[in-house]
Amino acid sequence: MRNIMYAEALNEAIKEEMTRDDSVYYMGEDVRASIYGASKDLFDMYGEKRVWDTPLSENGFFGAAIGSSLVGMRPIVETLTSFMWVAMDQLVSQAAKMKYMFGGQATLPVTFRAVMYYGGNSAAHHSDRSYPMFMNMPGFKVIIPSTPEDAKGLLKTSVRDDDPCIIFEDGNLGGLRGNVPDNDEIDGGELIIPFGKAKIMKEGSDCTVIAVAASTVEAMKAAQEMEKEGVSVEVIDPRTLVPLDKEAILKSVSKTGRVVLADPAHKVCSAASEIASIIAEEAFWDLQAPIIKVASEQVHIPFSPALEPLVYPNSEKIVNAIKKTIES
Amino acid sequence: MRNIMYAEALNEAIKEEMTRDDSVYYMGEDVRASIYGASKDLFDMYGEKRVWDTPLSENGFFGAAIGSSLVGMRPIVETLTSFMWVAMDQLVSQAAKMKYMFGGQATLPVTFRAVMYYGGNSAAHHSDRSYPMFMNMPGFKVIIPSTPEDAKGLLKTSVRDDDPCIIFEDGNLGGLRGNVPDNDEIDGGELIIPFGKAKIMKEGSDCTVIAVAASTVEAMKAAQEMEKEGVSVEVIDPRTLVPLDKEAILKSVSKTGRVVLADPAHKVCSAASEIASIIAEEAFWDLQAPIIKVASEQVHIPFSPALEPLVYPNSEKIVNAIKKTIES
Amino acid sequence: MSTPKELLLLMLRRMWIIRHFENTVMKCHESGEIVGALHSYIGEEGVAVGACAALRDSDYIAGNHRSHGHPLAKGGNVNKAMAEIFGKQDGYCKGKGGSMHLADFSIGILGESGIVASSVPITVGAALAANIQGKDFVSLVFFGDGASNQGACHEAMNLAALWKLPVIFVCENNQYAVTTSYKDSVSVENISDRASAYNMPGLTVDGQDVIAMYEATNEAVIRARNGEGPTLIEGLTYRYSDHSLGLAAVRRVEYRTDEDIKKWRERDPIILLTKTLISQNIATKKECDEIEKEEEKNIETALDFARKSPYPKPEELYEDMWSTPIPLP
Amino acid sequence: MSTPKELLLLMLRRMWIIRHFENTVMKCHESGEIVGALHSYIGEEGVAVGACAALRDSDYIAGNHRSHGHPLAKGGNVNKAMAEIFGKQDGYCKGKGGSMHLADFSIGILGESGIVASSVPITVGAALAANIQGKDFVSLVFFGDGASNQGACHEAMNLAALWKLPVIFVCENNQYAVTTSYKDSVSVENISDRASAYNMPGLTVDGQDVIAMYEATNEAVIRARNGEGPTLIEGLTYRYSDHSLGLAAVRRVEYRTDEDIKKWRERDPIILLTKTLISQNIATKKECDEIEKEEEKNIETALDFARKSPYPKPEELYEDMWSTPIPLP
Ligand SMILES: Cc1ncc(C[n+]2csc(CCOP(=O)(O)OP(=O)(O)O)c2C)c(N)n1
Ligand SMILES: Cc1ncc(C[n+]2csc(CCOP(=O)(O)OP(=O)(O)O)c2C)c(N)n1
Ligand SMILES: [Mg+2]
Ligand SMILES: [Mg+2]
Repeated sequence: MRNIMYAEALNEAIKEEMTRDDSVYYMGEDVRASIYGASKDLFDMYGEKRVWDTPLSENGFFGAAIGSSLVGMRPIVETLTSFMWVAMDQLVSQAAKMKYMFGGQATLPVTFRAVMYYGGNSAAHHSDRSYPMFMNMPGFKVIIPSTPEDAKGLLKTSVRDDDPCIIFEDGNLGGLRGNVPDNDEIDGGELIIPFGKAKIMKEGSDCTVIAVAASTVEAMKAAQEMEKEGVSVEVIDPRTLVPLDKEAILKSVSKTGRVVLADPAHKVCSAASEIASIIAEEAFWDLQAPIIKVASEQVHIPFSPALEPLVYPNSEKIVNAIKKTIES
Repeated sequence: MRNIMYAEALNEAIKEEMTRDDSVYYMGEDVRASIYGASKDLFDMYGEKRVWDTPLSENGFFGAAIGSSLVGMRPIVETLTSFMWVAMDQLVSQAAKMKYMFGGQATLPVTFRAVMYYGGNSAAHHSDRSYPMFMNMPGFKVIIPSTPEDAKGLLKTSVRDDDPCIIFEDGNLGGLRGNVPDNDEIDGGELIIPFGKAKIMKEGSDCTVIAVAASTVEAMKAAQEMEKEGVSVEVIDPRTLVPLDKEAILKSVSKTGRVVLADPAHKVCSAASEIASIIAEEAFWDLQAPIIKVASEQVHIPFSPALEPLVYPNSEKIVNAIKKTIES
Repeated sequence: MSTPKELLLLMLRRMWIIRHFENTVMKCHESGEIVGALHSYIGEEGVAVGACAALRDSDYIAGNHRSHGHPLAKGGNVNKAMAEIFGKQDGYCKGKGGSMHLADFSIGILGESGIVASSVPITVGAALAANIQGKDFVSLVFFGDGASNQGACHEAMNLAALWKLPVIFVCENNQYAVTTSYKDSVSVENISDRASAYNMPGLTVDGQDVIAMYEATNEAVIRARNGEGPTLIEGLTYRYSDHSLGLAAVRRVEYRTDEDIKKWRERDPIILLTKTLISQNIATKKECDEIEKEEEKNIETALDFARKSPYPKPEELYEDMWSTPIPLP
Repeated sequence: MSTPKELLLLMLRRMWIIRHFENTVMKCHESGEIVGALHSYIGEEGVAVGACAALRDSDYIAGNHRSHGHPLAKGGNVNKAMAEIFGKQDGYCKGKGGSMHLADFSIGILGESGIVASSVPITVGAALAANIQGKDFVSLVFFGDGASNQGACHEAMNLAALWKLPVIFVCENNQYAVTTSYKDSVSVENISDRASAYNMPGLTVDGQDVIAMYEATNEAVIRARNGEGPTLIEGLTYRYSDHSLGLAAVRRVEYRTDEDIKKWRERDPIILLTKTLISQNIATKKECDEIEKEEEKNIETALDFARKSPYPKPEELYEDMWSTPIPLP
C-alpha cells in the first residue's frame, strides 16, 4: 500500500498497461515532454512508436486513434475536455456510432483521458465538465474516478475494455493523495476496478448523497459536518456514469428515503438530472422528500477568483441541501 | 387563417424577417436551390448578398455566421442536427460562450435552423436529436416547435432575439399541416410567439403528458385513446426548452399529480430527464405516482425499417406509461 | 499496356457489378422496396475500381455517403451489400447500417460514412497502425470534391504527410456537391493542388479512364509501402443521376445542363475500357459481353437473396452496441 | 523609409506598452497576485504591433491564448486590460474573461480565444459582414504555428478566398507550440506555403522587424479593401519565456537551447526598431527613451488601477449571460 497522488496513479496505470500489451500506445499534445504529468517517463520507456506527440489537430488525431483501434491497436489519447469540441465529429460520428452502425463488425478499444481543469481560474474556454453530453450519446463508457485508487484501477479497466471509454479526470484532484494497493497485495496481482460498481464512500441512514468527481470531496466534508449534528449521511460515488450502478443507488434510497445529488456539471441535463429522474421513476415510493440537485450554476465559468468558486457545488451547498431534505 | 405545412410556415417566417430587416441573411448548403424546401424563393427575392450557398465547411461557415452577428448582421443558418458535430467548437466555444466571457460586450443575434431527420431510415449518421446537449451548455436558446404556427412564430422570435438560438425542427413534421393565422388577423400584424411559454395542447385532470417535437403528435393520440377509457390527460408542449416554462409544468402537475414525459431524444440526460428532475425537486409533494420517461432507447438509430420505429416514443408506449402511472 | 489482362478484366467485371447493382437498387427504391436515401455511383465506377485494383485484401479503405461503389470495387459481397440496403438480417451490418454504412472488416472495408469527410481521419489511423506495427498495408480513402473543404481533410493530410503514413487520399471530383459546383466551393483550380500544402504528391487523373486511375493509385501504393508517405489523387468524374434518390426536386435553376451530362456520358468508364480492350486485342467483344451478363445474373441473385432474407427481430435492436455489454439504462 | 515618423514612433510606443505590460503581469503572477494561466507575448511584439499599425479603429481583429499583445497593439486600454487580468470589476470583461479573453468591441477587438484556432472563422464572419454591408473595413486574425494545423484554419481560408473577403490571416510562427517545434507539426516548410492551396498570396516576413510586418500587412489591407481577397502572412518570431506561466516544469528534454534563445534575443524587435530610428536619424535616443519611460509609467498606473478596482460582486455571476435575459433554471 502506498500513499500516492491521483496523477501518479494514472501514470502507474499507463505504464503497467503499456508494458503488459504492445498494442497499447499513447498519443496527445506534448506528451513526450509530459507537460501535464501523467505521461511522465513514457517516451524514455517505450520510444517513439508508442508515444506520439501530435500537431494541434484534435479531430485529426482523435480520428487516427479511433481508426487505429479498428485494426488492432489500443490507443490512450490525452486531452482536456475543452479540446473535445473541435473533435466532436470523430468522437460522436465515429467512435460512438461505428460498432452499431456496422452491425457489430467494428471493435474500438480506444481510451480518451479527458482532463477537466475547472476551478483554477481558467475561464470559460478551459473549464468544461462535459460528461453529461457523452452520457446522452450512446456508445461511450463514461468513467469518472475521484480517488487515486479508482483512477488507477478504472484507467486500467478502460484500456482493456473493447469499447470507447472516456475517463473524465478531475483536475482539482490531480494533487489528491490516497492509498493505492501494491500489486502484490491484490488477488490477481493487478488493480482492476470493474465498470458499473458504485463505491459507498461512507455509510449512513438518514440521507443519501450521490456525488461525482471532486464533488465527492465536498460531499464527504458535508457528511462529516452533518454527522456532528446527528444526521447520518450515506455518500455514494457511482465512479462510472455509463454503465451506472442503479442497483446501489436505489438500494441506498430505499434505506434513507432522501437524496441529494452533487455534480460539478452544469445543472441542466446533468448527471444529477439523470440520476434524479431514475430515482423519481424507480424509487418513487421510497422517497420521503424532494430530490435536491446541487450542480453548477447555469452560467459559463467566469475567470475572476471572486466569482468562480460560486459556480460549483461545495460542502456548504450540500449541507444546506441535506438540511432541506431532512426538514421536509 | 390558412392551413399550411410546417415547412411552408418556416419559409414564410424567413421571408417576413428578411423583408423586414436588411441585416437578416440566410446561409447554408444548397440553400439557393432550396433542396430542403424552407429556403424556397429566397435567392430570387433577396439575391446573392443575402442568400449564401456555402462549401461543406460547417465549422467554418457557422463561425462566419457567428462572427458576422458580432458586427451587426442577423444570420439564419440552415443545417441538420447531424452536421453540427463538425461545427461543435464554433457553437460551444464561440456562440455560447462569447457574450459572457467578454463581460457582455458581444451580442450574437444568430439563429441556427437544425433539422432533425430521424424516423425516415436515415440510420445513425443522420438521425440525431441533440437538443439535450445544447440544454446542458449554457448560452443557447433552445427552441423546438411542433406545429406550423409555432414554427413560424418561434422562428420569427428567434431571428429577432439578440442571443444565439437553435431551432430544432422535427423533420417528421415537415409535411404536417396546421392553421396559421394571417398577419392581418393578429394584434400587431405579425405572428410572434414568446420564448418560455408552454402550450397546453389539451387540458386534462388525471395525468400530465409533457411532450416535445413530433412526440407531441403521439402524445395527443395517446391522450385521445385514454379519453375513451375515461382518463383525462393534459398534454403540454414546452415549445422552448431554454427558457423552460417551469411554471406551466408545475401548475399542471399540481393539478394531475401524475406525469409522463415523451421525448424523442436518447433517454439518458434527455430533456425528459431534466424536466423529471425539476418536478421531483419542486413539485414532489404534488406527485401521486412515479414520473415515467418515454424517450428513445439508448441505442443508435438503426437503418432497418423493421427496427427503427422501435426506438422512439409512440402513442402505444405513452398509453402504457399513462396506464402505469394511473394504476400506481 | 503493361497492366495484365486478368486485372483489366477484373476491373471491367467490377465496373459492371457496380453498374448493375446501382441500376437494381435504384429500381427497387423507386418501387418503394428500398427505403431511405440512396446515392448512385453510376458514372464514377472507374475511380473506385481503378483505385481498388491497386490494393490487396489486407489493405484498408473507407468511403462516404456515395457508398456502394467503394466496397464493391474492393471485392465486397453483393448479396450482403444488397441485403443490407434492404435492411435485412443477412446484410453486411445486419440491417443496422443501410445504404450509407456498408462495411466488410474481413477484407479491409472499414466502412462508409454518412458524415462528409468523417472517414478521412479514420483511414489515417489505420495507416498509423501499419507504421506502429511495422506492417506494409496501406490505407485508402474516398471522398468528394465537396468533402475536400472540410477541416478533417486538412488535419488528416497534414498528419499523414508529417508521419509519412501509407495513406492514399482519393478525391472523387464529380464536379458537384449536391447542386454546388466545386468551382463555387473550392478556392483553387484543382483539388490536387492542395497536396503541395502538405508536401505530398498530388495529381489529377481522368477518373473515367479506369486504367489511368489504377496506374496512378498503384504508384501511390508503391510509394506508401516503401514508407515514402501519402499521395493525393483527384479523379475527375461525373455522376449521371442527381445527388440522391429522394432529393427534393425544388430547384431554382438546373445546376447542370443536359449537354454536360451527355458529354460525360460519352466518356463512360465501362465503354472506354471495353473499347480499349477490344481495339487493343486484349479481349474480344464476346468476352466482354459475357462478363456483363454474368454480373447481371449475379446481381439478380443478390436481389433474390436480399428479398428472401428476413428482417431483423425486435430484440436485435439492442445488440451490437457494445463489445463488452452493459445493462440497458 | 516611406513609413511616416509618427507611425514609427507609435509602433515603438506600442511595443514598449506590451513589453512593460507583460513584465508587470508576469511579476504579479509570480507573486501570486494574478492567478490562472498567463501567456507572455514578450519577444513577439513586432508581429502584432506591425500588423495593427496597418489597421483603422473600425477594422476588426481577433486573437488567441497569447492574448495581451494583440489588443494592446490595436490601441487597447491598459487599465482595463490590467484590471481584467486581475479579475476585477473595471476590467474589459468585468473580470469574467481574464487573461485569455480580453476584448474591446468599441475599437474592433473581437476578443481573444483560449481554444486554438477557434477565432479564425470568427474573423471571416466579420469580413463577410463587410462584404454584405458594402463597407470597406477589414478583419485580421492572429494565430500560431500550432494553430495552423487546425481544420478551422483550412475552412476559414477557403471561405475567405472563395468569397474574396477582406481577411488578413497573420500566423505568428514563434517556432513552437508549447514544446513542439513547428517542424514536427507542420508538414510543409513555410506555413505561408499553404496560401497556394487557397489561391491567395502567402508570404513569410521577419516578424522581429516591425516595419516589415507593417508593410506586408499594409499591402494586404489595401488588397482586401479593394475587394481582392485575403492574404496569409507568416511572421517569423520567438517567445522569450516558456509557453505559459504555470506550465509544469516536467520536461524530458529541453525543447530549445539557450543558444537559440540568445540568438533570437539579439534580434529583439524593440532594439531593432530603436536602432533603425536612431541610425536613420528619424528619432533621437532621447525621444526613444522617453517613450519607454512614459509607457513604463502608464503601466504602473494601470497596475495601480487594477489593484484598486473592486472584485465583482457575487450577484454579477448571473449577469452578461444573455442579451435578452431569461429566468435561471
Ligand atoms: C458534414 C456534413 N455536411 C453536410 C452533409 C450533407 N451532404 C451529404 S452528401 C453532400 C454533398 C457531398 O459532396 P461531395 O463530397 O462532392 O460528394 P458527392 O456527393 O459529390 O459524391 C452533402 C452536402 C453531410 N452528410 N455531412
Ligand atoms: C483546440 C486546442 N487544443 C489544445 C490547446 C492547448 N494549447 C493552448 S496553446 C497551445 C499551443 C499553441 O501553439 P501556437 O498555436 O503555435 O501558439 P503559441 O502558443 O506558440 O503562441 C496548446 C497546445 C488549446 N487551447 N486548444
Ligand atoms: Mg461531388
Ligand atoms: Mg507557436
